[in-house]
This record gives sequence, C-alpha cells and structure tokens, in this order.
Amino acid sequence: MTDQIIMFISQLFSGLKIGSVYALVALGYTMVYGIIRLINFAHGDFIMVGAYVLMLTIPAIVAMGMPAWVAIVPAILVCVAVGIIVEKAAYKPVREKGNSMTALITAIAMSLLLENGAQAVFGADFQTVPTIFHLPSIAFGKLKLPGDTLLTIVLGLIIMIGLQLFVKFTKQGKAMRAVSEDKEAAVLMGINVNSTIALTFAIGSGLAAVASLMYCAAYPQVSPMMGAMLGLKAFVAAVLGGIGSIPGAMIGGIAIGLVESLTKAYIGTITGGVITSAFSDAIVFAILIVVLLVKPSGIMGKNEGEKV
Amino acid sequence: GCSGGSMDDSSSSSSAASGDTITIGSVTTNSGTAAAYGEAEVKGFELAVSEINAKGGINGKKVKLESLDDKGDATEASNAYNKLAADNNVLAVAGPTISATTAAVAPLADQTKLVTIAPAATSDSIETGNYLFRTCFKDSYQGEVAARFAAENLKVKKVAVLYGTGDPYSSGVGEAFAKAAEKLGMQVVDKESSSSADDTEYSAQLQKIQASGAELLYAPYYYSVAGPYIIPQARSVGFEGYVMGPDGYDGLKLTGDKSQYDKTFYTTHYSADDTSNTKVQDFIKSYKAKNNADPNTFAALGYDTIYMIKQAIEKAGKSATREDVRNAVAGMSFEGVTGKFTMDKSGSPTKSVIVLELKDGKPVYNTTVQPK
Amino acid sequence: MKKSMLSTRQSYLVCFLGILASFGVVMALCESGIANSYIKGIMMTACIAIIMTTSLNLTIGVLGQLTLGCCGFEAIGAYVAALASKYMVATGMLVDPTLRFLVTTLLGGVVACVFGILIGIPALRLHGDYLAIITLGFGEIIRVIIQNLKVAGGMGLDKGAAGQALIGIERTANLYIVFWIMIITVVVLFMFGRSRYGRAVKAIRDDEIAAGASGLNTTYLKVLVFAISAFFAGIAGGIFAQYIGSLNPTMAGWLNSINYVIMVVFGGMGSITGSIVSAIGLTILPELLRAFADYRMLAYSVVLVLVMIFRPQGIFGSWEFSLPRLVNRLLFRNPKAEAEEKAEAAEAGKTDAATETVATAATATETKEA
Amino acid sequence: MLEIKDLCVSYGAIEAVKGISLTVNDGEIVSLIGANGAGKTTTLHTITGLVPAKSGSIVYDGHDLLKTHANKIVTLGMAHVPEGRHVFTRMTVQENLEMGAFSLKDQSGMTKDLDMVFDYFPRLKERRRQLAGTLSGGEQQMVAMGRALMSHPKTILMDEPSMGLSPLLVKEIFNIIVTLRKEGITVLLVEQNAKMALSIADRAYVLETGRITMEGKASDLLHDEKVRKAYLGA
Amino acid sequence: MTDAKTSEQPILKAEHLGITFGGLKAVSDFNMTIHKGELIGLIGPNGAGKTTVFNLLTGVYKPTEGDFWLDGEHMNGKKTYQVVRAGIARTFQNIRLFKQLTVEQNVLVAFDESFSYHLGGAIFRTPRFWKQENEMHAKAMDLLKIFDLDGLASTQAANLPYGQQRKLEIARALATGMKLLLLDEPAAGMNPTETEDLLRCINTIRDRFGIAILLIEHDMSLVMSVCQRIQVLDYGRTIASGTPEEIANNPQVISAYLGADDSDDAEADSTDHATPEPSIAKTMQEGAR
Ligand SMILES: Nc1ncnc2c1ncn2[C@@H]1O[C@H](COP(=O)(O)OP(=O)(O)OP(=O)(O)O)[C@@H](O)[C@H]1O
Ligand SMILES: Nc1ncnc2c1ncn2[C@@H]1O[C@H](COP(=O)(O)OP(=O)(O)OP(=O)(O)O)[C@@H](O)[C@H]1O
Ligand SMILES: CC(C)C[C@H](N)C(=O)O
Ligand SMILES: [Mg+2]
Ligand SMILES: [Mg+2]
Repeated sequence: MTDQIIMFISQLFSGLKIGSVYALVALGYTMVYGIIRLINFAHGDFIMVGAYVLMLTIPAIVAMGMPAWVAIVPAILVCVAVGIIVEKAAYKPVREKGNSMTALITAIAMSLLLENGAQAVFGADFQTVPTIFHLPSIAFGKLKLPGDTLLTIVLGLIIMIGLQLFVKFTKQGKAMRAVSEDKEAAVLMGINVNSTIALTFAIGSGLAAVASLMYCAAYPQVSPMMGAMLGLKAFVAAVLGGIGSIPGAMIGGIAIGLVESLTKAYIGTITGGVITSAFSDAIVFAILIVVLLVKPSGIMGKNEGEKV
Repeated sequence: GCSGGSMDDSSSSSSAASGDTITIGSVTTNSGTAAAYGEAEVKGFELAVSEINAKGGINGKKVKLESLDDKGDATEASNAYNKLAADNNVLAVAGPTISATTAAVAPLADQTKLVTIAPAATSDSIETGNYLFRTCFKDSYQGEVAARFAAENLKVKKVAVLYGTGDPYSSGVGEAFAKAAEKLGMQVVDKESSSSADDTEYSAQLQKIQASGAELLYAPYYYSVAGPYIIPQARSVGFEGYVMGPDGYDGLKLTGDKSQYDKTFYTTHYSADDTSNTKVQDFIKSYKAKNNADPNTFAALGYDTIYMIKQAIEKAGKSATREDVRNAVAGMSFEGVTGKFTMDKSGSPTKSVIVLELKDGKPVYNTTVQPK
Repeated sequence: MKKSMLSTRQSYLVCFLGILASFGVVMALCESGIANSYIKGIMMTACIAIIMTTSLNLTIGVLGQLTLGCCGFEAIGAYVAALASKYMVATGMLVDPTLRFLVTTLLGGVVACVFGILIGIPALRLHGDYLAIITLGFGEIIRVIIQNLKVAGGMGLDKGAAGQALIGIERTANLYIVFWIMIITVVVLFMFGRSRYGRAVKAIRDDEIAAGASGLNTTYLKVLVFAISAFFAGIAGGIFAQYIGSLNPTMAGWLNSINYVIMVVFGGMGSITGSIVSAIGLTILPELLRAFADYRMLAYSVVLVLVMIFRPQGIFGSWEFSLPRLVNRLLFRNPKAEAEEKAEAAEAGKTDAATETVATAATATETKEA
Repeated sequence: MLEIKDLCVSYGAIEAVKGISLTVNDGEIVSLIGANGAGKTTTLHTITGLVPAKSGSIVYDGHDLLKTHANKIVTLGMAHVPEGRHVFTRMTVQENLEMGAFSLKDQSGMTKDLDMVFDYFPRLKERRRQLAGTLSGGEQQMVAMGRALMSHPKTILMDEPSMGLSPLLVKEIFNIIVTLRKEGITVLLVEQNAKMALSIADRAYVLETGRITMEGKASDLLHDEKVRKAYLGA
Repeated sequence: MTDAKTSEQPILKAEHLGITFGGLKAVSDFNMTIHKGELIGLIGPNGAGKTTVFNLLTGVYKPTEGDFWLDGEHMNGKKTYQVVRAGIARTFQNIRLFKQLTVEQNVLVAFDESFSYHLGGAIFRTPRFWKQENEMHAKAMDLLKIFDLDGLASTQAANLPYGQQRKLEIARALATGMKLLLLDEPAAGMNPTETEDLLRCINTIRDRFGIAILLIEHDMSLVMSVCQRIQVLDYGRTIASGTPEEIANNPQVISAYLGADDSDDAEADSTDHATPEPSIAKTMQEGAR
C-alpha cells in the first residue's frame, strides 16, 4: 500500500467515525419524524442530556467495578424519560391544537429549554467524560483503524437492522407505521395512537442515549450546547437519506461523515487551494441541496408526490 | 430635524457618579455557545468586586457590578451596552467577551464616552485606544511570540497551522503565527482550516499535516476543542511532533491518556507556577475558596480588568467623570495576575507572554517572553 | 349601511393619520429625551425585526412555505451595504450620509433580491420541511462563504485574515428614516397581500395543484414572493450593518433565522399585525427578562412553549388590526355594525376572510364614489 | 345490539348532530341516508370514538362506547370502514389486511382470514403485494372493507362504500354487504346511493341537518313519496 | 349534435396519447376529438386511466407518447397554467378548493389572467387597480349567480357543504375562460336529487358558454342523459366509443364496467325485499332517451 492509499483509507475511516455517530442520531430523528412529521429539534439536546448522565454516572459505575459503558443504562432511562415528558407535556398538546409550524416552533423552544436548563444546572463550561471504551486499534500494516470507530459502525448497523426488523415485523412496529400514515384509520384498527407515539419517542430517545455513548466515546466532552450542531448535521443526514427511512438515516449519516472528511482532506488539493477545508460545512449543504433537487425526497425516500 | 433619530447622540451626560456607590457595568456572553468564557469572566469580576468591597471599596464608595448577558450576539451586546451607558452611575464597563460583540460595542463606547475594557477580546480587527481598551494582548502579538518560541526555543524548521475560519480569534492568531514563522525562516509546510472553531472532528486535516512532515503543529483553538479533540486526534493519526497553541489552551480539558499531551506548549497571560508574581497565588487561593474550582485565563483576565478599572477610578479621583476615567486608563501602568504592563497608544497592553508546557497533563511554567 | 362606513379614501386618510401619529410618538420620545440611547437602540432593533418578520411572513404565512434561511439574505444585504458604504467613504462618493445610507441599503436589498431569485427558482420546487432544510443549508453556505471571503473581513485592515469581522462601517442609520422604511415595507406588503398577487399566493398556499389548474403561474409567483422577502431582508440587513457598525458572518446562520421564524409563528402566520406586534414584543421580552439574569433564556423558552401550547395559532391568528374599522366602530356605533364586527372577530382566529371582506367592501364603496 | 340515544355532537360552534336516537339490532342491515353534511359521517365517527360526543349515550352489547377508548372499540367486535377509505397507502395490500387483525389477541388464524378476504375480493389476491396507495379507488374500497373484516367483527359500520366506484363494483360491494349479513354480521350502512341502500337494508333512518326526520322499514321508505323526491331523484 | 362533425376545427384533438408509470401503462393509444358545444362522457372501471387522461390533457403529467392539440395548437409539454390559459380547465376527483379563501376569491383567482395591473398598480392602488378589481368582482358575482352561490360570496370555501364545494369548483374552472371543460366525477358523493341539480347546471353551462365538456362519471343516469358520445376505457385502452345506446349495449362494456344485467343476485339474497334492484343498463337506456 502506498502512503497515498493508506491516507485515503484513513480518511475514509475518520469519515465513517463521525458518520456513524451522525447515523445513530439521524435514526432518532427519522423515527420521530416518520410518525408525527415533526422535526424534533430537541433531539440533539436529548443527546446532550444523555451525555451529562454518562458524565455523572461513569465514575460511580467504574468505582463499582463495572465497565464504563454500563452507564448507558441510566443514560437510556433518563433520555427515555425526558423524551416522553417532552412529548406528553409539549408536543402532544400542540399537535392536537396547532399545525405543523407551531409544532416546529415548540420543538425549537424545547431545544432552547433543554439547553438553557442544562446550563442553569451544570454551568456553561465544558466538562470531560472519562474514557468509555479501551479498545485497541486494529492495524493492517501501516494502516491503523481505531477500535471504537469500528464499534460505532457495527453498532449503528446492528441498530439499523434491528429497527428495520422491528418496524417491519413486530406488532408495535406495524402500529407505528400505521399511525404514521393515518392516525384515524390506525385507531379503527385498535391501535392506541398516543401510546404508539410515546413508544416511538421512547425508542428515539433511547437511541439518543446510545448515540451519546458513542459520541462521548469519540469526543469525550459535554456542554449544554453540544447537541445543537450535532443535531443539525444529523438532521441533514436524515433528510439526505430520505427522512422517515431507517436505512436512509444510516446512509445519510455515513454519507455526510464521508463527505466532510473527504472534502476536508482533498478539496484544497483538487481546487488548487481556491476552496479550502474550511468550506466543508458549505460543501455538505451544497451536496444536500443538489441531492434534494435531483431526488426531492432524499436518497432512500419514497416520492410522496400527490396523486391528483 | 432628524437629529433625534440619530443613533449617535452624545447627549449622555458625563457627570460624575453621585451617591455612595460606584457601578461598574459588564456585558458578557453568558448564554449560547461562548457562554463558558463569559461565565469565567464574570466569576473573575465578582471575585475582584467582592475583594474590593471587603477592603472598603473605591474612593470609599462601595462597588456594584451590573452584569448583563449578550448571548454572543452583536445586537444584544449593543442593546445591553446602551442600557449601561444610559445609566449615569455606570462609570466603566468590563467586557464584552468575544471579539464579535466587542467590535459592535466599540463605536458605542466612543459615542457614550464610557471607558470599556475587554478582558479577552484579542482580535486585531477591533479598534481600541479611544474609549475601548483591553486587558489581554492581541492575536497577532501572541502568534508572533509563539513563532519566536518555536524557532528559538524548540528549534523547529517545519511547522503546520490549523485554525477555524469561523472564529476571528482562531484565524487571527493562526494567520499571525504563519506570517511570523515565515519571517523567522521556518517553513510552513501545511496550512489547514476548519469551518468553525468548534468542530469536533479534525482527523482529516491532521492526517494531511502528519503527512506533510511538520515538526510542530500550531493549532489556535480553545481549551474545549484542543484538549479533547485536536491533540488526541493528532496523536491518533500518528503525529508525534510539538503542538502549540494560544491562551485559549488555558484550562485545557484533558481526556484519556495524559502522555498524549506531552510536547504541548501554549502562550498565556499568567501561570499558577509563576512565583515571581505574588498576586497569582493569592488570586488562585481566593478564587478556589469562592468558586471551588481552579480559575482559568478568562477568570484571571476578568479579575484584572476590574482592578484596572479600580485603579483608573481611584486615579481620576472622587468626582471623576467618565472622561476622567478614560484618561486614567489610557497609558496606565498596571500590575495584576496576568502580568505587568503599560497600556500602549492603541489601547492594548504591552505585556510579557508566558509560555507553559504540559507535563503529565499539568501546565508547567516554561519561560516568559518579554515584549520587544 | 353606506352611512355607517368610512369611504375608501377616508380609510386611507385615517391610516395615514395613524401612521403619522405613531411617528409623532416616536419623535416625541426621542426629542424629549425620554428615549435614551438604550431605548432608541431597542426601537431601531424592533424596526429591523419588523421588516424582517413582516417580509418573512409573506413567505411563511401567506405562501405557506417554511424557510429557515432569511438571515442569509439579511447577511447578503448587510455585507453589500457595508462594503458599498466603505467604498463610498473611501472614494469620497456620496458624501451625504443620509443619501449614502439610502443608496447602500437599497443596493443591499437589490443584491439580496437577486440571490433570492437565483436560489428560489430551484429551491421552490421543494415543499415543507424539505424546503426548510434546503433554505437552512443555503444560509449556512452564505455564512461559510462570507467567513472565507477576504473582502468581507479584511477590508481596511492590515491583516487580510479570513474570518475577521467587518468593522468600521459608518453608522449612518437614523431612527426616523428607518422608521419610514419600516412603514413603507409594511404598507407595500399589505398592499401586495390585498391584491390579485396576494390572492394568488394564498391560493397557492391552499392548493398548489388547483392554483396551477386555475391558470396561475405558480413558479413565477412563488419566486416573486421569495424575491420580495429576500429584498426586504436585504434592506433590513443594510440597515443593520449601518446601525451596528460591524458585521460577523454568524449573522447568516440558521439560529438567527429561526429567531425570525419564531417571531412570525408567535405573532400568527399570515397576520401582518401579528408579525409587527411579535417583532416588537420578542425584541423587548428578552430585555425585560434581564431581571432574571442567568435564567433569562430559560424563561424565554418557557414563555415560547406556553404560548404555543395555549395559543397555537399565534397571538393574532390571521387577524389584522384595521384602524379604519376601529374608527368606524367608534364613529358609527350601531348594533348591526357591531354584530358584524363580532362575527368577524370570531372568524378571525381561523381566517382572514373577514378582513378581505372589509377590503372588498371598501372596493365596492370606492366604485360608488367614482 | 347498538343503541344510540339523544346523541349530540359538535365541532366547535358547529352542531353537526343534534340529538339523534337510533337502534341497530343484531343481524340487521340498517341504512342511514341523508343529504351532504347531514351528519352521517359524524354519527359513525362518534360511535367508534373518533369524534367526542357532547351529550347522549351510545351502548353496544352492554358497553358504553362513549366511555370506551377509541382503540378498544374494535375489540368489542365493531369495525368501521371509514369514508374516503383511509387505507395505509405505503403498505401493501396484504399488510393493510394484516393491520385489520391488529386487535386480535390470537394471530394464528391470519392465513385463513386472508383467504376469506381474498374469496370476497379476488382482485385483492392479484394485488396483494402492491402498495395500497397506487390502487384505483375501487380497489382501495375493497381493501378498506377487507381490512375491516379481518378483525372478526360482529358489526360493521360502512360510510359510503359505493362512492366513486364503477357500477359493476357498486353491485359487487352491495352483494358483499348482503353476503356479510347472511353470515350473521350486523351492518350500519351510510349511503348516498339511497336507492341501492334501501333495497338491501332491513330498516333505515333519514338524517337531515343533524336530526332524524324519518325512520322505518327500508321497503316502506323506498316507496315513501318524500324520500323518493329528496333522495331518490324520482 | 353528433352531426356536428363538420370540417370545422375540433376543440380538442388527441392522438395516440399514452403514459407509463414505471412499467405500468396507465393510458395508451388514447384518441379523441371534441368539437365546440359537445359533451362527451369518459367512463371505465376504477383505475382504467380516466383521471390520468385529464392529467395528461392539463399538463399535470407529460405524455410519454402521442400528441394533443387544443384548437389546433399543439399542447404537448406545456405547463399546467399554460394549458389552462390556452383554454382547458378542469375540476378534480377529490375537491381541491382554496379552502381558506372566500367563495368569491376562489373565482377571482381563476380570473387572474384577465387582470393586467402589475405590482406597481397593486402597491400604489392605481385607478386601473380599482377599475379591474371592481370589474372582476362584478363578473365573479355573475358567475356565482349561475350556481346559486352569490349569497355565499364571502363565506370561507372550507365551510361550504360538499355539494356547493363541487359547484364552486366548477365555477372556478369556468372563470378561467376555457374552451374545454374537464369534469372529474362531479356527482361523486351526491345523492340522486343533488345529482339532478348538478345535471341542470352542466346543461346550463354548456348552452350558455358554448364550450365543449368532457365528463368522467360513474353515475350512469347522469352520463347517459347528458352525453352525446361516450368513450370507454379499460386498463388504459379505449374499449368502446359511441352513442350512449351503443355503449349501453356493448357486451365488452357491460362485462368490464356496467355489470351483467342480472338483476337477481342482490335481491335474490335479500328475499324479503319487494323492490327489485333497478337494472343499471335499463336506467341508462332510459336516461339516454
Ligand atoms: N372536522 C370538522 N370540523 C368542523 N365541521 C365539520 C367537521 N366534520 C364535519 N363537519 C361539519 O359537520 C356537518 C356534518 O358533517 P358530516 O361529515 O357528518 O356529514 P355527512 O352526512 O357525512 O355528509 P357527506 O354526505 O358529505 O359525507 C357538516 O356541516 C360539516 O361541515
Ligand atoms: N402518479 C402515479 N404513479 C403511479 N401510478 C399511477 C399514478 N397515477 C395513476 N396511476 C395508476 O394509473 C392507473 C389509472 O389511474 P386513474 O386515477 O387514471 O384511474 P381512474 O380511471 O380515474 O379511476 P377511478 O375511477 O377510480 O378514479 C391506476 O392503476 C393508478 O394506480
Ligand atoms: C473569551 C474569548 C473566547 C475571546 C476571544 N479571544 C476573542 O477574541 O473572540
Ligand atoms: Mg360523510
Ligand atoms: Mg379517477
């Protein structure tokens, strides 16, 4: 392997690393969007909540002699609770009385609330999270692949497949699909719409906890605002992949990770320095725009063009 | 006429503060992404104010701190600033926190003739010297010092720079370093940038830097980015050379293996190990007592800022007007926890720079670079 | 019935007098010194917010398309105006500050409008959340580009470093002039809404396919709306630049845009009155909440959630305040008119049909006069 | 048995149903006819809990439906084929039918039930893998009916099942309704096609702007002069 | 009126029109000629492609094969609004009104092309603005009067009862000033009495505006009584076309669409009912007379 190729593969992996975190977060967006057509702007902040729980519980868990990643359990519990509370206290009343725009603003307001609430409780400063995994890198000659990157990717894939199977084949999964398509008809089938939506939020928030674990493993630091940009990127990933589609979220997340990494690495060389790696965010969005213009419902999205 | 509609009314009276308290205003970023810096500054302000009051205040008057948040937003900052300026009891303002809001406040300071000292707004692009001053040194200066240190003390030949374009501070220091490095005969083998100064993933750029054969990476980012992201990621792509940073590294957040932070240096305003400066130890002790945490640079700068204001008001005298206070700040000599300096004509202090080295994760005093 | 109504011409006069009166209040506040620089600053910020919000309302409320990139246009307007102003100052063109302010602000608006058209043509093929995300992306791209443009940061500085704030813009924005620009914006948007254009745009909002089948060139109209919104956002940007004196690329970011979207929804989608009131209210609210210090933003978000839960259609729904109507009621108090008024108010929560009726009635009255 | 007493329903200020009472006995086909906006759909929606009632009572097999959660009503043996079909457009025909059996505790009889539905609607068997959203209107109506049958209902509420269907399909649908009744299923049928509806129903009610104005044996109503004028276009 | 087939230019001429949706031939080889004043029926089983034909003719879908002309003007590839301005207007199978606009505004929107005042006129309220707005208001009220909707002019469209929504949709289509009107199942969801009312409306329109109408409808009594000619689609293909009598007796149409004239199955099962189900074919023939 030449150095060039090793460099390229490492770039791919660093793209996969952040990409698989985006993918995990995007899965949460997609689940919630799929069922109530709401961009849950607070989803990124659920991850922040999960991260704080990790930060607080890991030392105790390690002290008890358990591996640090066991902290995922309290993280999931807290995130699920927060998710369900947000849904019941804010989204549900607005969904029943308002329109999609009101719901969106409520989600933004919830996001602000969580961010500022966290700041009031924990302060604005960054705090580090103890090391979660102690995985060795896997080396292929000169190429070194970090263990937790591989773990994030594998975990992302497993969750994606699991979710897909859950939604396709279990009763609850089918109920989710039914509710997402037609709430009235779903009721007539005997589906409890509210508990199905709550379940979806629970799953989405649980995924946020998992995402926060993987995120903190890769980027071991928490702050009240950490969810904002992460959430946005992951949401873009979900849209790129086709929002509402589970494999789409995965593909979108990884695609954005790769695009980011590869533009950072090569855009300067390709454009002779005219466009630098500082443009990577712009390029991610530009790609999103191009994809949406060509395929308005994202890579995996089904075209929901109205039949006239 | 339309004069009343003009925003530049200098009608605000500049009479002396009456009553038996002196109000010092502050505009800092206490919410939003940069809130951590503002919070630290405010803690510094508060410590200084409580110390001053405990010792009898300024000119026998108690000091009141009126602290406002600007969310890191220019409009909010100018509204907050105007609110302070409209209050005749406010004799001086400490803040704003970041360069972006400071730039918005600069013309207002001149207009309302209210002396304003920014503790940490380091950007060169801010027009200081009239009514706006700063406690910190400038980005360009700090970049130059770092380059000098790299060339003279570390004796490296090939350097690489990585900075965030979204942030005037990061890009300002980075560009200054690169320029100075070339002037000093070093070779800038790679110059990389990120979309913003708070990205989390830098591996792509770092791999290129690693491949470029640089012996030293100059990465002007904040402690919250350099500590958990840049340095570990640089090490994990195999970069084993020196890492250098600016004062933003103060309070660096460490993660994982501490040894990966070896060979990291940064320039800053003060050092806890600096035994030559007696004020430092006292400051650290009382800060810890009050806040149950170690102070960082921004707290130290904030602390000094209030003492600068105190010194100026004292010099201006009991019946000082805003102009008087301003005149006292201009050209003042000051000795604080962040060093000993004289305010230069352009409103920035000429200050010694301290270089710290991380050893086993702890900042250890390396050297002091005196201003030329 | 005829006796109980103001004629159209009288209605216009009443409105004009109302505007003059509000200007009088502003002027009195300023000239008497009651409004200090703090209050003036807030009034200025509110005027900018009104221009942004009412014009954004055209896209969100009237056309029914969610965009999250309005601050991208605002930033374009701001940077264009700022650079033009700096250029003019440097070269000695247009020495008169007021004239320079007007020319550069207009230029900012025009350039933003051109961008609005360029972006609107492809983007408006998408709907709903997809349009939202694409406009958000656009704003972010603008931000990154400005961030990396040397001219936007380096001008007049010895360092050409990218990403520096653009500073030293002449602060020529005058509150009185800005007030009138704001009034013109509101009037233009109001007139637009009450014309065949407004009607067509609302038709597109209700059913785009049916609008096409009724012979409307939906693409043209959508781009037109987008361009108008962008134009006024650019104007707002031009004012902002010359009020604040320094610019930073973050202004183009999505968080800022979302702020204005919040204002529109908060006031009531489709209601210009709502946009104005909420622009003013949400400019003042954070200032009032300063007493809460650290919990300020927390309180703000709680207020927002509560309003959305208890008044999901926004403060005003799509109701419009009408000064002539108020005058009618005061002058020609009669049971019938009052009953009508009540019915209208009842309707208002859901529709602006009521106000349209008034407009139609006014139209009819005008004919009789002519 | 389904018994509605003095039911009032309103949407905000609009009173859609103003105190109606009606009874559906086991094994009957009862038809509810009336002009557009009379409140027929609203009545059915209230029965299955999609719309809350303002006052009155609905009792089905001894259960107070107004106090029963909407999603539990289907488990009492009542299925509703809603106006406008409401099929799950992004599910296949078969998945739609399977959704119909959602409320059944025991899902083992699924294949048998599917076969039963495919017997009624052979067309659906051909299209079992097609997404329901791409079906024509008539096919979607079949899906909606088949889906209702999957829950083993004792009573089916049908809201304008013939709307938009070709004459051939209308006939087919009516045949199926008759067959259902023969199998012991009770049907409450809302129809615009009053002639057809009355010709297969046992009893019928006429609803006018939220009030029941006439009721009786379907055959009597079919010959009633007023009904003929108002609803049969004679 | 079938004798109207003179050398006169047809209003609509469609030749070999067809469209494929990902392998599915929704419409193929569709041919049709309509002359001024004609009322043609388009019938066929559900999913036969009738609505799709409308979508092709109004530019909602682009035909994958074939061409069509309006008054001799080639219309392929035109956008919907261009087609509408050229003179084809339609209603929709699922009512599509501007729900939040008033009844009058719904009509005014369709008049839009007849307005010539521009943005400046709108903003400065020029005399031209007032003149046109008033003219159009008067015209709209005239049109609404035909449908007995003038009294509801300022009612929000969403608040209209279903039947009146249907009528308003037709009124709006008429306001575009078309030469050819396409009606997609206007009687769906109406009871026979309401349908009769609609039938009267359609006749009035045709006589008063002298336009051609193409009508999709499953209500055979309506189709048979108003249409001069009927074309039958099945699986996207034309399986028959001719006069109502011809169609009613066409065995292929009966088996694919109308259903065999076996009036025994429905009522054989419901034995206690005296009234036999009326034979559909018979109804049609009656209507056709
Ligand atoms: N969701 C709703 N909100 C407000 N009003 C409604 C709503 N649904 C129905 N209505 C009104 O309630 C009345 C009864 O409507 P309903 O749909 O029950 O009539 P219907 O007899 O089923 O008519 P159709 O034959 O048109 O289906 C109508 O006036 C209608 O406008
Ligand atoms: N956009 C589309 N994508 C895929 N298939 C479509 C699309 N539009 C129509 N079809 C298919 O084309 C066929 C014809 O549909 P169309 O709506 O024209 O039927 P129709 O004759 O109007 O039926 P109905 O009487 O039920 O309204 C159907 O099989 C339908 O599923
Ligand atoms: C407090 C720091 C974040 C300020 C930074 N030095 C700046 O100039 O923006
Ligand atoms: Mg109904
Ligand atoms: Mg159809």
